[in-house]
Amino acid sequence: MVTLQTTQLRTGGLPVKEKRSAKQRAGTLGLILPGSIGLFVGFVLPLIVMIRMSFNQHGTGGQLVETLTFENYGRALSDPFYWQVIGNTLWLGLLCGGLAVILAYPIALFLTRTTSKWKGVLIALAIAPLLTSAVARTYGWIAILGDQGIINGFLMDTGLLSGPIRLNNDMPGVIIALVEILMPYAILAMISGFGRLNNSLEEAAGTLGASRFKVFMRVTLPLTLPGVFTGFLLVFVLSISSFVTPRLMGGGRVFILATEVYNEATQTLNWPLASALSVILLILFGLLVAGYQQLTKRFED
Amino acid sequence: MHLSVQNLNKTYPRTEVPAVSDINLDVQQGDLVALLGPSGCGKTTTLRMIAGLLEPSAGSIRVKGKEVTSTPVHKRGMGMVFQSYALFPHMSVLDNVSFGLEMRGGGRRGNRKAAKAALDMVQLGHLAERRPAALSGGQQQRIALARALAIEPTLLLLDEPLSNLDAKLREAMRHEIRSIQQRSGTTTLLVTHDQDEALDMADKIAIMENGIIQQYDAPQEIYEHPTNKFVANFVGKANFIPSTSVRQVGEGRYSIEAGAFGDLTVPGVVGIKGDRAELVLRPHRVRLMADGEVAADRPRARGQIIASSYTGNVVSYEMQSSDNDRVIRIDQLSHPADRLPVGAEITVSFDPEDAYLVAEG
Amino acid sequence: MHLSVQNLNKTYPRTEVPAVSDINLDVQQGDLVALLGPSGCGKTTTLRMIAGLLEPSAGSIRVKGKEVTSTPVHKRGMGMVFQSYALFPHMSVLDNVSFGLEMRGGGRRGNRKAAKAALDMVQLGHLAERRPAALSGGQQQRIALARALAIEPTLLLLDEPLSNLDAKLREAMRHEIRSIQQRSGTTTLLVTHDQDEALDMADKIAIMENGIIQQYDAPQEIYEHPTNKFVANFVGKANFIPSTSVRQVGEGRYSIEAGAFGDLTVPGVVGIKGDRAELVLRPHRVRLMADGEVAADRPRARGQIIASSYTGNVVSYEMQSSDNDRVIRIDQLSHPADRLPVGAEITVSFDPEDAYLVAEG
Amino acid sequence: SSGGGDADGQTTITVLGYTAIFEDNFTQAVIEGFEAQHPEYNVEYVPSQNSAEMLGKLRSEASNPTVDVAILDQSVANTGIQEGVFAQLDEAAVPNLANVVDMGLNAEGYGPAMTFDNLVLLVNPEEAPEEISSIQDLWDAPDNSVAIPAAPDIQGIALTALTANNLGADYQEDIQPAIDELALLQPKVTSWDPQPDVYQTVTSGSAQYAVGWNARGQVFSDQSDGRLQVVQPDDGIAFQVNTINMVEGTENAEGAQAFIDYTLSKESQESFSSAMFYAPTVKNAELPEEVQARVADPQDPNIVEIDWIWMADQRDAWTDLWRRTVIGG
Amino acid sequence: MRKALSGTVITVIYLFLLAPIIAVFLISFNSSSALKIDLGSPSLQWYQEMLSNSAFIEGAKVSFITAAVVSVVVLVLGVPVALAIARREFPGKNALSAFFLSPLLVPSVVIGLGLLLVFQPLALTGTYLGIIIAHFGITVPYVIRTTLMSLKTNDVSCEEAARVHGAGPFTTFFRITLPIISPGLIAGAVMAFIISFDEAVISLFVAGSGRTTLPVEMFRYLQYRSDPAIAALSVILILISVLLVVVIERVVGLRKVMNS
Ligand SMILES: Nc1ncnc2c1ncn2[C@@H]1O[C@H](COP(=O)(O)OP(=O)(O)OP(=O)(O)O)[C@@H](O)[C@H]1O
Ligand SMILES: Nc1ncnc2c1ncn2[C@@H]1O[C@H](COP(=O)(O)OP(=O)(O)OP(=O)(O)O)[C@@H](O)[C@H]1O
Ligand SMILES: NCCCCNCCCN
Ligand SMILES: [Mg+2]
Ligand SMILES: [Mg+2]
Repeated sequence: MVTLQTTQLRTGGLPVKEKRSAKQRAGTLGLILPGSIGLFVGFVLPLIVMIRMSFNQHGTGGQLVETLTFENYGRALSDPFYWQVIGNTLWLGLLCGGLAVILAYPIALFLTRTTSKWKGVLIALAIAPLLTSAVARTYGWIAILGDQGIINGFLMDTGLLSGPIRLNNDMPGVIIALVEILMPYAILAMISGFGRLNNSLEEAAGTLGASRFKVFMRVTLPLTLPGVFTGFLLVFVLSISSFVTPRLMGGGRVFILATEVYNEATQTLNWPLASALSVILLILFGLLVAGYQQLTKRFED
Repeated sequence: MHLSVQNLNKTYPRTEVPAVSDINLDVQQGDLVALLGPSGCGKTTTLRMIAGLLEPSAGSIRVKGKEVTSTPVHKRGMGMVFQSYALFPHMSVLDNVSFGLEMRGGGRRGNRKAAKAALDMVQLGHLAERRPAALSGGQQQRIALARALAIEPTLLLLDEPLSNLDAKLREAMRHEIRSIQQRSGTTTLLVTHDQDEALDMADKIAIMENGIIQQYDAPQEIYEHPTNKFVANFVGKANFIPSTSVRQVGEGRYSIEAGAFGDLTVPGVVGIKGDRAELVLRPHRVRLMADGEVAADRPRARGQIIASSYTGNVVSYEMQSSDNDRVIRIDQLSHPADRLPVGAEITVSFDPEDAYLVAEG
Repeated sequence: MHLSVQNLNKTYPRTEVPAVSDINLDVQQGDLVALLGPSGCGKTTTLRMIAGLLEPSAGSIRVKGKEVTSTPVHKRGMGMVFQSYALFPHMSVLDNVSFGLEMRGGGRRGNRKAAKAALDMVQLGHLAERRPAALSGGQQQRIALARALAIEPTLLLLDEPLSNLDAKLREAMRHEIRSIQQRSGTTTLLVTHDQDEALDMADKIAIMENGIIQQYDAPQEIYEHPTNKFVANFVGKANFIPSTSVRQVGEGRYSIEAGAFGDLTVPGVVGIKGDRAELVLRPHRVRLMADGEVAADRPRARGQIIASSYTGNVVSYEMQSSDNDRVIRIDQLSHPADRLPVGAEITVSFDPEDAYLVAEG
Repeated sequence: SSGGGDADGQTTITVLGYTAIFEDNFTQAVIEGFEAQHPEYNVEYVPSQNSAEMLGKLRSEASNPTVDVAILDQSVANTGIQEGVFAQLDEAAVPNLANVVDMGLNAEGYGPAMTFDNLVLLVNPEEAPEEISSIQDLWDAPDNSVAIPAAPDIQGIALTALTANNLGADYQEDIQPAIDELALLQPKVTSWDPQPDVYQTVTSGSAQYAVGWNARGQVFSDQSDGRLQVVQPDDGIAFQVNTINMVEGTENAEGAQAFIDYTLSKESQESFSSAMFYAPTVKNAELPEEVQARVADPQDPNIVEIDWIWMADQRDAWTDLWRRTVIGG
Repeated sequence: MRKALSGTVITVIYLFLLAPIIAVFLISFNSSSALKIDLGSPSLQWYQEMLSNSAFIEGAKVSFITAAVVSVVVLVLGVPVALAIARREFPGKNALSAFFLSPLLVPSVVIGLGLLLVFQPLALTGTYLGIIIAHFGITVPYVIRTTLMSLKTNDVSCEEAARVHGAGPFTTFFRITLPIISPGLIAGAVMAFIISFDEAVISLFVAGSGRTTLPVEMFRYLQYRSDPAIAALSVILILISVLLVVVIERVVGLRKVMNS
């Protein structure tokens, strides 16, 4: 009797249920579709066109020849110069990531811990640079690091130096500026990655007899490492795709994928090669990010 | 005296009122003392000063007669269990427990053995390799205890160790902690705002309010002989019967006029001044009198039941007394046969020796 | 029948076991029914299906005889109070309360008047212009109640409405909600995992476990006559005395052999099969016998107190019976004069009519 | 846009050319004159950052051009010609073609040269320790004192050709010696990609020496109160050629050619050269003496001819050599 | 001692972090055009110079219009997506949310080149439409993220309460959901505005010879000149950013917005 009733209800209930979910599905599609089309046009399509372009040919005299060839990849990958460019790009990323993390760590730790009423202001101050145009900040660094800049000016005015030392127009300047420009990202990533750190853990270690140094090595550092990893990854990723700063501060000596892509695309008009280099950058990027995340995941177990 | 705290004071930076004022506390070797009080009364502040996590503004702390006030936290050798347990999430249970031993040096094998022993004491030896995140609240709680006990601390400090557990587990853990504490003989300070917990577990209880210790006594003393209205109200339920014509008739004995209950002689706090006071009467000491029952000398009052609440084992009634607007609460062990309806006329009485006079609130 | 739930089932997508199986529940007009059970037993799931927030996998829900199973949530006309209150943070208290009325159309002035009236009913008329964030937990709770009542709901649904409040406030709110509910005569379904709350507030209680209703009865029935061991254990404290040689001697009456207590005739659940069962004995029904006292016919047992716990008004003892390893828990209203030490030899007894036999767990 | 008629009967000619000071001077010295002479036309100037960008734009509009005339570098223009972006001119419609010097003419009748510019040395006389007069002198400059716009910038390309010439080699035969020579410059160079441009870099003293274009060099020299001095190198003159082209498919060929003709007129060439110090591309232009002294002469025997059309194919290869050997990536 | 040491370290790092901003600020009052601090007689000439530079004014206009339109468009198209992800069950949900966050993981030059290749044949370079489409892709992840976060932190019970008390799905969205998540939306819109306003690389590719944004104008300006007019402009931009930061901090709290 009871089972019979249940079956009836089930079959009787189905149409209602289906009607409801069909309507719901249409509604969901309506929510998703406009945004997806926008993102397709503004993001996916360009990537597709670019990938297609990378198989075209840059003809003699610079014309564009529509074809299907691996020539551009061949050229890019068989040429030691481009290997050098890829190497430079990675080196820039590693160095900037490492330095940014080292400098950001004390700030992030300080901001996580401080109970000062100025905390809000200090956080704002640490990440306000993010909201300032990278072009403007690069200009600031040119002013600081240039031959006529603040540092050289100071050193020469005080007689510590007879001629300027070259800080700008080369890799060191690019690295200094990029570290500063990208550091706020590391600070942010760390602050949000320091979630597992809490005062009572460090206090607990203290009551168990750990000195300040031991507390740091055994508790603070291991617990903040995930934040450090994300901070590093973020800066790494942003610096290997940076363009404005290397371009304005590199003095023509800093060859990285981004500047090469820009040169090929706008100066030499070799779109197929620019596209191939972009695809290489993209793949490099994807592999590194995926590998890195795999690695850190294993570390964090 | 194992722990002796003298005139301890703490005023936090940028605050006006002290969080803790002139705390004095002597704890005997092997005792469990509870600091009980409402939220914000300064319990944690006191405990943290004793642990060395917070610097006192004034006062001194001695352990076994040795002044430790300026000893840094990691050299005090105290064990502490935090409300949030504060287990190291990146270490295994065993590593957590052996952390303190490691900090004291000693061989790795010896440490691990001692840590195992501590884990066995809390009956969680089988979880040694787990990460804390993979444990239930009660298990984490016991690990935290094992970690604190592993270093054989001079003093065990517990800050609301049970407040994150659900009701059933909380009750079970009370006994467990108490028995581990007794077995190891570790002098212990327990911070709590739960009166049942304090009454059930402690050898002595310090009742705190606004940074001050209001009473420091054995649980039964606190409950039966509260020194003031705050203590009486905070610990257990109480009827307060305004009393007039208060007159001292002996050391801690008073003759009073207790409203509907008439003239009585009752015990009370020593040295109540003035002719008004309040009589503390616990609801379970109020007796419902059988119809026609006569109890010579017993104060009595008539009234009507205006509310009753049933929680299985206890029935609580609220009686509106017929001659004035006082409401008396009566707690009875429930029995289906005895349950009285709202509106019923009843007579209640109590033994004056079960009541206790305190100064007006 | 005001609300009638039949064979209600719910299996969540991508799960195997049903969250709720074959729930049947009839609620009388004006009653307050509590759904009581441990965490995860399906209380919220049931409530949300009745509200229309969740689609049942099978079964039907009728209100006043009208099938509402496929009526969308906003057309069911039910009032609901959420555990988190779910007050609209961007609206004033008055706008919160009049929201439901607005949704039903009606003049703005009339709605505001009705909302005011609902607010007055919960005695918070003076807070009409505040934002919810500026209210205390208890006040928010009452606003949520007013909002739900303002629409004069066909059914009031409360999902753990008190669980976010502190102990003292929780107890006060129980009576308040109950009295408002009774004044307005609104048929109400209350979800809770707090047995005291259910026992104190409800006309009837449905005890749930693993998606199934185990017993649906008046509070006193549930407590005094649990249908099985789960109910007896979940509601109130209980001693379970393993009983052998069980033999039915009448409708719901059994003759048993209850270990140390010997042969007894006790009431019990109708239809216990087999010759083993468990006797439920509430700790507060166990009597400590005075030395030399003789109570004819009363089952008795001797033993030694192995633990005692003191919470002011109640003292609990655990007695290890001398002839077997059973532990009996005894609850007594405390009196300093009567307190027995651990180790004391005692004799306990009980009235067999106060015990209740259930099938083995 | 093409063939568009205005309300007052004017036809609009759309001209694509360089931005910034080129635009300013060209408008004043050429467009205004043309409009005065041809009231039936109205010129709209579309500025662009560089030749490559112009070609990109023209490519994209190939089926529906909005531009009638484009002024851009000869080698880039040649790519455009090969892609069919530009149209051949009707000699009859551009009578002034007859006056264009030989090296400025396109053999197949596409757009001719409109300006000549040449590579010069830029010096900051206040900061520079020594005077220089030839490209070769750069090799004697102090360390970190020279700014050179490296290839793919055509200044770098031109410098390569001049270096080859100085070594007595034919740049079309073997460029390696010139590249090796340039590599020796490395320590002297402070920037291979000066930001801001070489003129600012020298004026500000960030570099004491640089190579740059004569036209801009002269203009900025006037603006710099003598902090920038232009030196015509005495060991070779390399021309850069801007051509003026009619866009294929324009609906306004008549107007476009009228405009091109005007830019090749004696008066236009003289006025633009006086304003910006480009060397005129027509034989009949006569410049005031003080201007003449500051522009190169297309007839100068010292000229190292660079075949920019040949170069268009070589630019990538040379750029690679620069990066690998000269700059040392 | 320890405190003093760590205080010094923190201060020095902060100084490094703020160095270019401080330098830019000081240089903007230079008395000469040199690229160094030269405050012989501080002047406002570079502010005048900047205001009379038509490229900057035009660029600012373009940036402002673009950023404003982008932040509105990205809200209108992005919020429904976030809503679907947070509140609906459908297959491929995780993939969709990854898809909408993926532009964050693609280097700007790559996106810029792709857009250039698409836009050039369509004559979209240097047009408002082109720049807006380009900026949509890079701002939408931020809006999705902030909106998702507000939707997740505000549990559904308010919406359910509204439904139970008689509100239909539309009424619930407009009367309850939208007002409650509005701080997140404002934060998302402000983020989108700032990113669009600041974006240099992608704009550089799609600017062509037509309309272009302020950062591109600044970049181009820096290729030919380096006088303190650019510093003056930067100071103005920094002040606007600070103002926005204060606004965000007031409305929702900065950290919530920036955290991922
Ligand atoms: N770091 C601090 N700075 C300023 N005041 C503080 C600080 N910590 C605590 N207080 C204040 O000191 C008083 C005592 O706080 P304490 O934490 O000791 O109370 P508690 O009794 O432990 O309360 P709870 O039961 O809520 O944990 C409170 O008024 C509290 O607000
Ligand atoms: N959305 C869901 N999807 C899958 N399973 C669910 C979902 N919601 C609840 N459940 C499961 O259904 C069962 C009943 O859940 P329900 O929330 O009804 O329990 P409850 O009795 O209200 O518990 P509590 O007292 O903890 O609120 C639980 O096992 C729970 O894990
Ligand atoms: N796809 C590249 C993402 C880079 C994000 N930059 C944000 C800039 C905020 N000022
Ligand atoms: Mg505390
Ligand atoms: Mg629930």
